[in-house]
Amino acid sequence: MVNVMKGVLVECDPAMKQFLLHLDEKLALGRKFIIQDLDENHLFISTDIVEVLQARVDDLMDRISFPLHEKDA
Amino acid sequence: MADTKSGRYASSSAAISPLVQGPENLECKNFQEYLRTRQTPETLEKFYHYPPICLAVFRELPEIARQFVIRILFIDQPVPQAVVSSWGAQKFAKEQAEATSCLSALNVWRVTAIPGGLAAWELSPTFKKSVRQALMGGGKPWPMTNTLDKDSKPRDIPFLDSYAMSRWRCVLHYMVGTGGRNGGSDAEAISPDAVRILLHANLMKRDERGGISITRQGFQFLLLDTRAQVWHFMLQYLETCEERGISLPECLSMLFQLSFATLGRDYSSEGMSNQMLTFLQHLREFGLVYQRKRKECRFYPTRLALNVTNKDAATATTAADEERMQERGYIVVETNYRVYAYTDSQLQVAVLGLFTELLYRFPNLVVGVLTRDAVRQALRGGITAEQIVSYLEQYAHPNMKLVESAIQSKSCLPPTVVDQIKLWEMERNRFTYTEGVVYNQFLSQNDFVTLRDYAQSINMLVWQNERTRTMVVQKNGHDDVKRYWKKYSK
Amino acid sequence: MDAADAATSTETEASIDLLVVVLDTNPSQHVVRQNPQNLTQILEAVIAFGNAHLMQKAQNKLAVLSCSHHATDFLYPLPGRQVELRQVDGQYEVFSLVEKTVKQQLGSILMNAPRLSSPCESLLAGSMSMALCYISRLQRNIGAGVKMHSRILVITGSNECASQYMTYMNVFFTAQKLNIVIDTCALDKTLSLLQQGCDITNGQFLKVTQLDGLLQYLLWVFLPSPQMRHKMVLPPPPKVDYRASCFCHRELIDIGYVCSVCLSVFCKYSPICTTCHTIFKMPGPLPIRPKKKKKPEKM
Amino acid sequence: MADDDKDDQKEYRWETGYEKTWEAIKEDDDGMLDSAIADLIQKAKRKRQAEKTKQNRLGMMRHLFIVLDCSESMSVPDLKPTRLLCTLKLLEIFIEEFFDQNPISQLGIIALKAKRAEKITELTGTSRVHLKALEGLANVSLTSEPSLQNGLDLALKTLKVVPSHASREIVIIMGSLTTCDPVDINSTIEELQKERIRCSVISLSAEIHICRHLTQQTMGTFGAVLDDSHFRDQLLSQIDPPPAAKTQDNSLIRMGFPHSKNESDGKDAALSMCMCHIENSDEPSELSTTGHHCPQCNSKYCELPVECLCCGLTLVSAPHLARSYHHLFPVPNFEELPFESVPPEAPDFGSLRKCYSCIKVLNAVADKSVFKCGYCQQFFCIDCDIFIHETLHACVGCNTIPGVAGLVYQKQGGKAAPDFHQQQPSMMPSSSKQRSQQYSM
Repeated sequence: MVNVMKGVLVECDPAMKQFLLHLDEKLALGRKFIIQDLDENHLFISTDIVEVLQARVDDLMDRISFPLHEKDA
Repeated sequence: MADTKSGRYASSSAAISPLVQGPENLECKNFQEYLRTRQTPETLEKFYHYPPICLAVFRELPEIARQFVIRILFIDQPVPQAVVSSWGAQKFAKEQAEATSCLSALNVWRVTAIPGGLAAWELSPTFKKSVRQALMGGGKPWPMTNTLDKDSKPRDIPFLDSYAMSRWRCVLHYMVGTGGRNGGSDAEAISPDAVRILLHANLMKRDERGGISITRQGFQFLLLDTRAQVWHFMLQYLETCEERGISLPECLSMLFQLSFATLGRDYSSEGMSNQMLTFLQHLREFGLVYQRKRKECRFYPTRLALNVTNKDAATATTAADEERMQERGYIVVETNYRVYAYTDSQLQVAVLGLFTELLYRFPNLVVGVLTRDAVRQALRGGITAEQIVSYLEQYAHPNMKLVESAIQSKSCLPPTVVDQIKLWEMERNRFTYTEGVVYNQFLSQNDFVTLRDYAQSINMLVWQNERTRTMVVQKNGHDDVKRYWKKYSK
Repeated sequence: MDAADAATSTETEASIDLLVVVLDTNPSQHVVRQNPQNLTQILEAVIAFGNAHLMQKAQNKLAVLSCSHHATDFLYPLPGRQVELRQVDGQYEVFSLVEKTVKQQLGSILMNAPRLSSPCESLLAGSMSMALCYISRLQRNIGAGVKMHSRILVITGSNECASQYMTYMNVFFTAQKLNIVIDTCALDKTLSLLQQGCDITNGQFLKVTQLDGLLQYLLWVFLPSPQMRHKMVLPPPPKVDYRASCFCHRELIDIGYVCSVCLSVFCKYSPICTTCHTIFKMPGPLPIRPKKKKKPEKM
Repeated sequence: MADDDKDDQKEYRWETGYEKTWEAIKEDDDGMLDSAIADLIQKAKRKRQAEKTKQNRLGMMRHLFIVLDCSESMSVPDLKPTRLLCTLKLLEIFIEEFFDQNPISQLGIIALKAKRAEKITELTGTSRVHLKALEGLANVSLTSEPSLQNGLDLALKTLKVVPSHASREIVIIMGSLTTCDPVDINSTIEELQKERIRCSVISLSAEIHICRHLTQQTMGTFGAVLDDSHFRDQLLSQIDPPPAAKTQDNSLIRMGFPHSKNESDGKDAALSMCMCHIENSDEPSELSTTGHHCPQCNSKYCELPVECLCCGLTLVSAPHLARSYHHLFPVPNFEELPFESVPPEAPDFGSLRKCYSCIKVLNAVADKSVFKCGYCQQFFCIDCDIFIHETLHACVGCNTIPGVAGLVYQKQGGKAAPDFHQQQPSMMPSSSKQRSQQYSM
């Protein structure tokens, strides 16, 4: 017998994967979304979350990136 | 590399919900791709009745292919494939194979059997005839070459160039909706036909309020260099021309005839069909040809029309010509991400605004800064880092090219800036999503291996791991795999 | 994307290929004396070949020189003088321009040529040097970042004469320095000097015996640009004999004596250089002595 | 440059008159200097030409030692990245060029390390060896002072035994301002003078009296470099063969003209090793059918020219000799004339004025001056003039117009260099005429 699940394969660097795991267990997106942890740079997640996730990652990026120059120079 | 990128977007977006890059990116085909994708052998055959098209096709061929064609051009019976393949050096068998396939794909030659049952190559008779004609003469003269009495006041090349650029710009101006504002004369307005093409190419779209606004592709389009713009635009035009009741082959032929014409010489539109005359009028509007009056049958092709398919030819023309052709560089980029643009053109400002944060505006100078947000905004808009960089390079101020670093490295932009822009793009692509189905909890290693190998064989396998007996299959492959599994498990 | 591809497309595709054809139109060539028609036949072939070259790439360039018994002239292009012509048939106007110009020009040259009393050599080496000047000028004028590959194709039925030896050599070495490939199509007999030139600049040397197939020969062997020749199977380079021949008897020699002042070559030791009249002091090095003794007895 | 142009004048730069250097440079009509500078450069080029064409009896077979200062002073970074590295880079170019221009000459390298001299490479005719040696020098430790004298002595020792028909030269590249010598260096200098060994010095720092003295005694040249490009010029100027010392005795040198076996008999020769790779282990020789066989001992070499390792015969090919001919028969200088002097074409051809060789349409603005060959009476644009003299070494006019050909070399004997006759009575016009015919392969 074999178990089958639909979803989305996410490929990313380990760091980002950790971030996803973190989001997952903190229920940051309201619920768990990781279906299976495949290896250090592959995850299998549920399809419907992708949108939210993407947005979330983007603003993470915004937070961790600092302006390269002050505009009023 | 640009198209591989769009390729990835396409694939991922095909798989996924609209949020990851939408499919609707600007994809420019070069002539060969256009022929391969858009045309059936029959239409190609139709094309090959026109020497100009054949000439253009010939020049599009890979180098080796060109040699092959030339070699069998004057041989009247088919040539055994073995012989042809013996012409190329073994080391380059791969290139040779590409050339061969390309020739077949474009229907330039076809397989025939010769007595003795050998497979042989034979040039398409029409193609052969036309090329021979173009090369050696014979047949009837091309249209638009009827003799003309000497032009009383012939137009010189600089005039034609400036004319062409001004015409072409007002199409662009129209796109960024600045047509009215600067210049403002009726010359700036563009014809409904042109608008229809812009819409068809969806470089612009009707928004809710029935107004017309530029699309993402539109912006990407603006970032191309003029030549690429013209070519893309003309392709779109050709697609619409059938429904306009103009015959595609004729248009194409005419277009190439122009592109092979001699700059600064006048040609005559005598004896052209009405459709061709309308076509000519369109070309005139976009600045590909210059004509004093609608009715006059004398016209000059401009640089825009010349070598429309091939960029190299253009770059190879002497620097002076290029200088006149391209509007002069006006952008200075500093290592502190500041961008100084010495321009008053709405168009250029608008384009610049796509990926920079504009700080100050002076009569002849705009100061902006490349910020992460601005660039990301552009990237979200589907503009690639490549495009941004190439645009900045293309219009870099002459003085930028004199900087020492510029002389050493190819690019005249500060490397830090270039890299950063690329990084900003990369950080958006830290994830790749592939929609698929995961199979796990196999009972036996065998089951896993067989199923995996099958998935692999129909190359639907995305990821697999023996140890955990887990595999991921593309979504559209799922049904096959399931079916196979059913069969197998029985 | 179209632009990007073009930019990254192979350098060879982007570069300009300049082909300079040096055509020997000397009436005293063997082929021409056989049958004056041959010259026109050759001319036709050359024109077709030149156009085939122009057809390869939009940015390719062509020049044709005629080397006649009295002078060397450009047949194409003719700066400042545009032959105003319209297409008469299906031939691409640029090609017909080449054809008309070359034919007209050559015609007028042969008209005004002085009658030649006795067969005389054609100064190919000189014509080639002129071709080099032309090439180096274009080289200077092309825009920055544009690459240009140049080659010279010599088509001749006359045989080279020793008096041009030095010019030939200078031409070859210059070509080698400027990476200009020299191809030769010999219509009569094998030309050892030009063969050396081809070898030095690694160009192709081909001897064509019957004129009927000339165009095909040209297209097959000489049309591929030097940059892509290694991708095609072409006739193997001939074995070139670089032995010097002594000045005294004009015989190819294996071991000879070289004057330290003017570098002329002799097959036997002589106390005075017949070329520059330098008096040599009796050589010290031993290995020569026995030879030196033997020699006088021999003759 | 200026200072080494007038070497032997007794006065220093600062003793010369007050010269208004800036007046040489004129703005052109749109206030640009480029054009002005451009033709300054042109002038300089032609000047160098003018000097060149005076020699007609040269030491074609040169034995040259490069004496390279490897003392502390070479680590100074005034030449980028350091004096030594910069020098080595230039030397690579120099060596390639040298053997290209003087195929039948030999070269050796001596390094001045910590007060003693060390022979890096023996005198040999293959560039490969020297280039490899140079790589080795790149990471040599630069310490203490050089000893000019030791260097000279070492070179002298080797050059003494060189056959006297060859021109013997030493080129010294000095970084240091001092030299630390065992005994009085003047004795060495006299020795060199006696042996007629031509010594030239290129100083990377400043003019040094002893070096200047040395060069003056031995008919060499002295130069102190301004920057790397100047350095380059100085070094490359050593490539043209020097005028043969009057007393240098001439002789016939025995040489072999090898030909690969498979020319003689149609079929390929048997596989065999080549001698040139046999000795060095890192790139061992592979068996091959091609190659040049010494006509005397039949040992094979894969490249020419080379001195046969077995029987010591110099092996060359005819083109190698030919390479040096342009030194012996330079193209006589053209005469500079105003644009108007060019006869225009026939009016029905648009009555244009064209450069004879490159058919460039001359215009009065760009080509103010044109150049006329004295023998074929043809006119050339400045670019062609320079191209013909610096690269092509053959006048296009004289070689394309029947009757003039070959003449050049005669006339030049009489006219171009009047001092020619007393100096070299032997080379009569006839002789050179007959010479040009005699060449035949």
